[in-house]
Amino acid sequence: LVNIMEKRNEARHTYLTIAPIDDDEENPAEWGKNFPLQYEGYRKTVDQVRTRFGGSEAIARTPSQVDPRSVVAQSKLEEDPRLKDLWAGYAFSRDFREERGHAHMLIDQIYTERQQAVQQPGTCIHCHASTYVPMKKLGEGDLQKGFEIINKMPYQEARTHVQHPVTCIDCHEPKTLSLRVTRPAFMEGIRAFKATLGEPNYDVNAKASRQEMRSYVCAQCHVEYYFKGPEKRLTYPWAKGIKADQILAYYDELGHKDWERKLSGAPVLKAQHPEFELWSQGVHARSGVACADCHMPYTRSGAMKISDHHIQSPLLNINRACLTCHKSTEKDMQERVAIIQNNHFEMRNLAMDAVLALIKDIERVKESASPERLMKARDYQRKAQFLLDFAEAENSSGFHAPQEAARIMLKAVDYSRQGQNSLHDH
Amino acid sequence: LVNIMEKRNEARHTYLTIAPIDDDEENPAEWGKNFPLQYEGYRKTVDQVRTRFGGSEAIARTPSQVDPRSVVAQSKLEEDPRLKDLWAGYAFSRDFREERGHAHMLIDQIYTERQQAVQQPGTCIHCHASTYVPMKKLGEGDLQKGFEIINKMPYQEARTHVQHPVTCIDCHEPKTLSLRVTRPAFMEGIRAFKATLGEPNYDVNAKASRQEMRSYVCAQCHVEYYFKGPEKRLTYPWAKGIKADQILAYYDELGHKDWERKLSGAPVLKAQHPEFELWSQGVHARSGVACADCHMPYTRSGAMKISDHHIQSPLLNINRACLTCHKSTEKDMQERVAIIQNNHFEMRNLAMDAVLALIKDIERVKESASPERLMKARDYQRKAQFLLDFAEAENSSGFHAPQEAARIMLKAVDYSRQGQNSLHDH
Amino acid sequence: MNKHRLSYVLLFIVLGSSTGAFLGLGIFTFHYAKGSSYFTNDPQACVNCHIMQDNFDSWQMSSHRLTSTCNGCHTPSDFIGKYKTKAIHGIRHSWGFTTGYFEEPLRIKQDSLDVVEANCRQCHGAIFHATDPLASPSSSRTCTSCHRDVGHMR
Ligand code: HEC
Ligand code: HEC
Ligand code: HEC
Ligand code: HEC
Ligand code: HEC
Ligand code: HEC
Ligand code: HEC
Ligand code: HEC
Ligand code: HEC
Ligand code: HEC
Ligand code: HEC
Ligand code: HEC
Ligand code: HEC
Ligand code: HEC
Ligand SMILES: [Ca+2]
Ligand SMILES: [Ca+2]
Repeated sequence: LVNIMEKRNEARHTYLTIAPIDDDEENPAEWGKNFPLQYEGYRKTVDQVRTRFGGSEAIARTPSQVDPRSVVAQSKLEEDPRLKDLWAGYAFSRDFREERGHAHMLIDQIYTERQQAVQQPGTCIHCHASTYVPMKKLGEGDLQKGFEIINKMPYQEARTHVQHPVTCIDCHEPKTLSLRVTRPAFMEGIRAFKATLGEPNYDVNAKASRQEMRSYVCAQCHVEYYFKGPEKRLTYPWAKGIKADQILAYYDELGHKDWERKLSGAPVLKAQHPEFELWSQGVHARSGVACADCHMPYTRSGAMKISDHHIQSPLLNINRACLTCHKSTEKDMQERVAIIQNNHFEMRNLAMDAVLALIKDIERVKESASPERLMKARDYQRKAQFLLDFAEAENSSGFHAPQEAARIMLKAVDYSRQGQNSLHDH
Repeated sequence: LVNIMEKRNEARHTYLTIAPIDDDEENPAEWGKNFPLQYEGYRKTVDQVRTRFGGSEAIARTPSQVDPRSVVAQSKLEEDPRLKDLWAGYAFSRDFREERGHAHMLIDQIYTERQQAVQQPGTCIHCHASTYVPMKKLGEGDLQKGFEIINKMPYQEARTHVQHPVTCIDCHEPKTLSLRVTRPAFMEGIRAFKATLGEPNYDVNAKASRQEMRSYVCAQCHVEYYFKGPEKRLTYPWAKGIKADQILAYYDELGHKDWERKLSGAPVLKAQHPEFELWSQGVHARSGVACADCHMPYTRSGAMKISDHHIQSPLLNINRACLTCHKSTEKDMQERVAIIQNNHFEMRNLAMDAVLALIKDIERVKESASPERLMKARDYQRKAQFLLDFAEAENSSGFHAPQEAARIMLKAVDYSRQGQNSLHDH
Repeated sequence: MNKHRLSYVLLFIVLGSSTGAFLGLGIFTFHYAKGSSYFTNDPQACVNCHIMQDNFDSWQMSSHRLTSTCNGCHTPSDFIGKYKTKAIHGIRHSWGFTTGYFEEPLRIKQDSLDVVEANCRQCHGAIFHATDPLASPSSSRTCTSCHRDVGHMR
């Protein structure tokens, strides 16, 4: 299949540009003069439509001085207040919403209440804006250097250097329009990961195939990350592998914690959007099916076939996103996904209850239990909570790799309940 | 359209039978005179080849008076002694082996040590021999009546009425060779299940499509069952649905138990080979892929194509069993299955440890804990153990429906660890 | 929508007032799309419409590129049926091509699939001889339920 996908893709042509674009052109409207169809799709990412577990709902709000947005996505904390409890003591317990289209990424980051809870570092901007040109400028032509500089800025300063949400130049080389990776953190992360597979010194822009690039450009951002050391360096924790338990082992070895949970006092971790990592464990990835195949399916426009730059939930576009490969009906595909996601949701709920039960138990005996026992229980909490969070934060509700997501949650349940038991005498 | 239909019908010819077969012909050799290729395949089910988790290994043994077999399959109790512990007090803890090909079904049932552990009922024979003709004879032409009679016999008597392992007449109508169901217990079970889907009075032989039949003939035996009431009537517990938790709910409502676990004293259940039930929850079943598609793939013989009657692990025949539908390589399919089965095995091991930990805890506090608390913990054990057993007894090691099997095991872990907690004061 | 197509749609609206517009348009487009070649067995006849390009490409990668042309599968093998089907499909495709009123990805219609299925059987009579007598016409299963890539490699 990979071969066929590649052949299909290669069969396509190079482009006639009306207005030449240079490597400092951030403005998508300029690119749009040459590629009006892609630009038109790109702009549609402002749309908000909800699916059962994905998409997003447009919730009206009254703009205020601190937050001028008149529409936001629904709050996940309100949908499931247990999350607030889980993240007590961390900025996420203040504000956490369903994610929406790319057009909103910059304002959503600027105005999330998480900014008010704590002073965020410039590192944040890496995935919420077009940073290629700003980083190059800050580094005086050296992308890597610009990256180091922006990481260390306070967020409020960093944000003055960027103009746009992710845009053409973040994914495309302007001459040939071919895909390229522009994020140093991903270059480093994928290098560390490939080394675990016996391929050292991996240079993604030189070595990746076109079909791989159709996922890697997304994996620049849709991945788990942490801020390393006092420089708050953006780092992808992949040096032991990209499966959830391998990432956990990495953090454990490093002794890294994101925060200390209020009350239970455990040194815990927060997982964020590991779409790339989970997808990698599924049968689609194995079969060479890329993010862009489902989230940017080919669409016809007159005589041309273009990639749909309206990146969105494939469930809003099943016909093109799925039926090209699956000779089935829309209804059937919808049901297939529903079965997977509903099963996932059932497990996620059981796992969340289990983690919270452990937290409650730790809180209760915090004063009375021996330090060794408490430490052990807190370690169980750390492990369980991270694994649950990994499955929960992943945005496909299990679809990208159903069995793997279930495996992770089963371990979360096991750790939680064992943690509870460890607090008792036997 | 009419034209094509007509052509299709014209193209259908009935078989040229050399020796006409009647509805009392049990002997496969007689059928084989007409269908030598299918007969040849059928006889190959004596072969034993092992895969990582399936097939079977030929283990030599010294024949004895009580058990004249010189070759058996490997013992699963030896491979994983925890199983012995799990089933303490039940015949399965005496002898439980990997299953092998159909040719062995009758002798393996006759000589299993489970026969020595307890007096087994005639009901057992239903799935281990060609029973269609014997039942008809016993019922004087009435299959249903014969079924009731044989259920009530002691096993040793029942076995004198049968001659062969499953054979042609158990799956085929002899005139047209079309498939048919010959097992009353399945007719009743599927009727009860279809009723839950809003289709009452389902008559399988009248209503099932040919493609459905290609699974139903197998589902006559590859299913979970229990012996109902003092008549030991063979029953498939599907009146609330065929998912593991629905079956458990059915047993709970009925108050049925298979045995009382030694020491822990819980009223527990044993799940057996729910291949049909698990397969039903998977994406292959949803896509209309039948048991026979993988386990009896078409095979070329000269200019003709026939169904391979050498029923076996598809991993021993990936080329035909998988690659016609999946344009991939043998190695890739092997790996896909390995990933699924290894994940499954990891979860199964965690779940088994969890159930056994609960059992140990119950045993320890059996004398000291209050009756209410004990009862509650035993109920947790019953639930957890059944769900684990369901996933473990299913013979594809999760392949038939990976996410569903994981969901069941996650619940087993959750019940076990909650059971442990329920034994402590809070 | 490209310029050519737009003008045909405009033409259609004009013709729409008179009866026979459908057929008229069909025939018109048919000509435009080198319709005469439609009656040959040359796969190029199909690729005159760019929309058939994918299927042409995937056919060229399939096991049948040397054994069967498009028509070998997609039109009945008897003379009358062949030209009847071609006429119906010719009009259906022209209509779709001209107006753009069709869903993508293209999906074979049941009647077309029946034609294809009959052709598999026509060529492969011997191979399924043994297994086919059990076939019931109502069976939803087709040859391509299993041979998913015959004709068009995916
Ligand atoms: C085989 C198809 C397929 C592939 C490949 C795929 N996805 Fe998805 N993705 C889906 C489906 C289906 C959903 C669920 C959408 C929903 O619930 O509405 C989803 C959900 C998502 C979401 C949440 C969308 C929302 O509407 O909230 C994100 C983000 C995402 N995927 C990113 C990725 C990334 C990044 C990759 C590659 C690393 C990827 N996907 C690969 C099909 C796919
Ligand atoms: C520069 C970082 C970045 C890159 C590169 C990126 N994304 Fe995103 N993506 C985001 C952010 C941030 C959001 C959330 C925006 C918000 O909620 O305001 C998001 C949201 C999404 C959503 C959710 C849309 C919805 O309606 O819920 C999908 C789907 C998605 N991205 C898929 C992709 C795919 C596929 C690619 C690659 C082709 C990709 N992304 C590349 C950062 C990125
Ligand atoms: C490695 C890339 C990356 C970094 C670094 C990153 N984000 Fe995001 N962010 C994303 C992606 C991808 C999404 C969309 C998927 C999701 O919401 O899970 C997102 C979504 C969001 C959203 C919308 C959904 C929500 O959570 O309410 C906000 C707000 C947000 N990020 C704020 C931040 C802040 C604040 C920081 C820094 C502390 C940050 N992001 C750092 C990639 C990143
Ligand atoms: C988040 C990543 C991302 C962004 C941002 C993005 N593209 Fe793309 N673009 C892709 C991917 C993936 C492809 C498919 C490339 C391939 O198959 O090699 C693509 C393909 C293209 C192509 C080739 C033709 C086609 O449609 O497949 C053009 C032209 C293009 N994009 C223009 C643009 C323009 C103009 C913008 C800004 C308005 C833009 N892109 C923004 C990811 C992106
Ligand atoms: C580019 C091809 C391609 C696209 C696009 C695609 N799939 Fe798949 N899908 C596959 C392949 C290949 C498999 C693996 C099975 C096989 O070999 O047929 C698969 C397997 C599946 C499975 C079973 C595996 C599992 O994880 O349970 C589901 C469900 C599925 N796809 C749903 C979807 C949905 C929904 C979409 C659209 C959002 C989609 N697919 C888009 C190629 C694709
Ligand atoms: C899509 C293919 C497929 C379908 C459909 C399928 N199976 Fe399987 N089956 C497998 C695979 C693969 C295995 C694992 C074999 C192994 O581990 O060696 C397996 C294992 C088994 C085993 C254990 C075999 C052994 O070697 O120990 C049995 C029994 C079985 N299946 C029965 C069934 C029944 C009954 C059905 C229908 C209800 C069915 N299968 C449907 C592919 C399939
Ligand atoms: C509903 C059908 C059915 C009934 C009733 C049934 N079996 Fe089986 N039996 C099977 C199937 C299917 C297998 C192969 C799958 C497996 O081993 O899990 C099997 C395998 C076996 C095996 C070989 C593997 C092993 O467990 O060591 C033995 C021995 C056996 N059965 C004995 C019995 C006995 C004794 C009874 C009655 C108490 C019985 N069977 C009742 C269907 C049945
Ligand atoms: C009459 C009952 C019965 C029917 C009908 C039946 N089986 Fe079995 N099957 C058994 C029993 C019993 C065994 C175990 C035999 C043993 O271990 O001695 C078995 C074993 C198997 C095995 C394991 C072979 C191995 O090498 O490990 C497979 C695979 C299998 N059956 C598939 C099927 C399929 C597919 C069908 C339908 C086409 C089917 N069975 C119909 C009772 C049945
Ligand atoms: C466990 C069930 C089972 C047993 C036992 C069985 N068959 Fe079959 N047989 C099938 C299935 C399933 C098919 C496929 C039928 C279909 O597709 O409709 C089949 C098909 C056939 C066909 C049609 C041609 C073909 O190969 O597809 C013949 C002839 C046949 N079997 C003969 C026999 C003979 C002779 C025996 C005994 C030696 C036998 N069968 C035993 C299940 C069985
Ligand atoms: C249930 C799945 C299935 C269906 C339906 C099916 N086939 Fe097959 N077919 C197979 C398998 C498996 C093989 C491989 C046999 C082998 O390699 O020995 C095969 C082999 C063949 C071959 C020979 C291939 C070779 O390598 O020589 C031809 C020709 C063929 N089938 C045509 C058809 C036609 C025509 C139909 C419809 C009437 C059809 N098949 C329906 C599964 C199927
Ligand atoms: C008659 C056709 C057919 C046969 C035979 C078949 N498959 Fe599939 N398989 C499918 C379909 C259909 C899907 C669902 C995805 C899709 O729509 O492509 C699928 C999905 C899968 C998946 C992904 C779903 C999952 O549960 O993870 C795997 C893995 C797989 N098949 C392996 C196998 C193996 C191994 C065999 C042989 C033992 C096999 N298949 C035989 C048609 C088939
Ligand atoms: C005039 C342009 C044109 C030509 C020439 C053409 N097609 Fe098409 N074809 C189309 C369009 C447009 C559609 C979509 C129509 C629809 O879905 O209703 C289509 C749909 C189809 C379909 C799927 C819908 C169906 O009817 O089942 C098949 C199969 C097909 N074409 C085969 C062929 C073959 C074979 C040839 C050559 C003999 C051919 N086409 C020549 C334009 C064309
Ligand atoms: C060997 C047989 C065969 C040949 C040759 C063949 N096709 Fe097809 N075609 C099929 C089958 C079978 C389908 C239906 C695919 C399915 O059911 O998955 C189909 C479907 C189609 C469709 C509808 C799209 C779809 O996937 O349903 C179009 C359009 C089409 N063919 C055009 C062509 C053209 C153009 C050619 C020649 C270049 C051609 N075909 C040659 C067998 C063939
Ligand atoms: C015009 C005649 C013709 C038609 C129509 C036709 N075939 Fe074939 N097919 C052949 C020939 C000739 C071969 C090559 C035989 C060989 O190499 O032994 C072949 C080879 C095959 C093979 C083996 C190669 C492979 O792809 O695995 C299969 C399977 C097959 N055909 C199935 C089909 C199916 C299914 C259809 C209908 C969708 C079909 N054929 C339509 C003539 C035809
Ligand atoms: Ca969303
Ligand atoms: Ca076996």
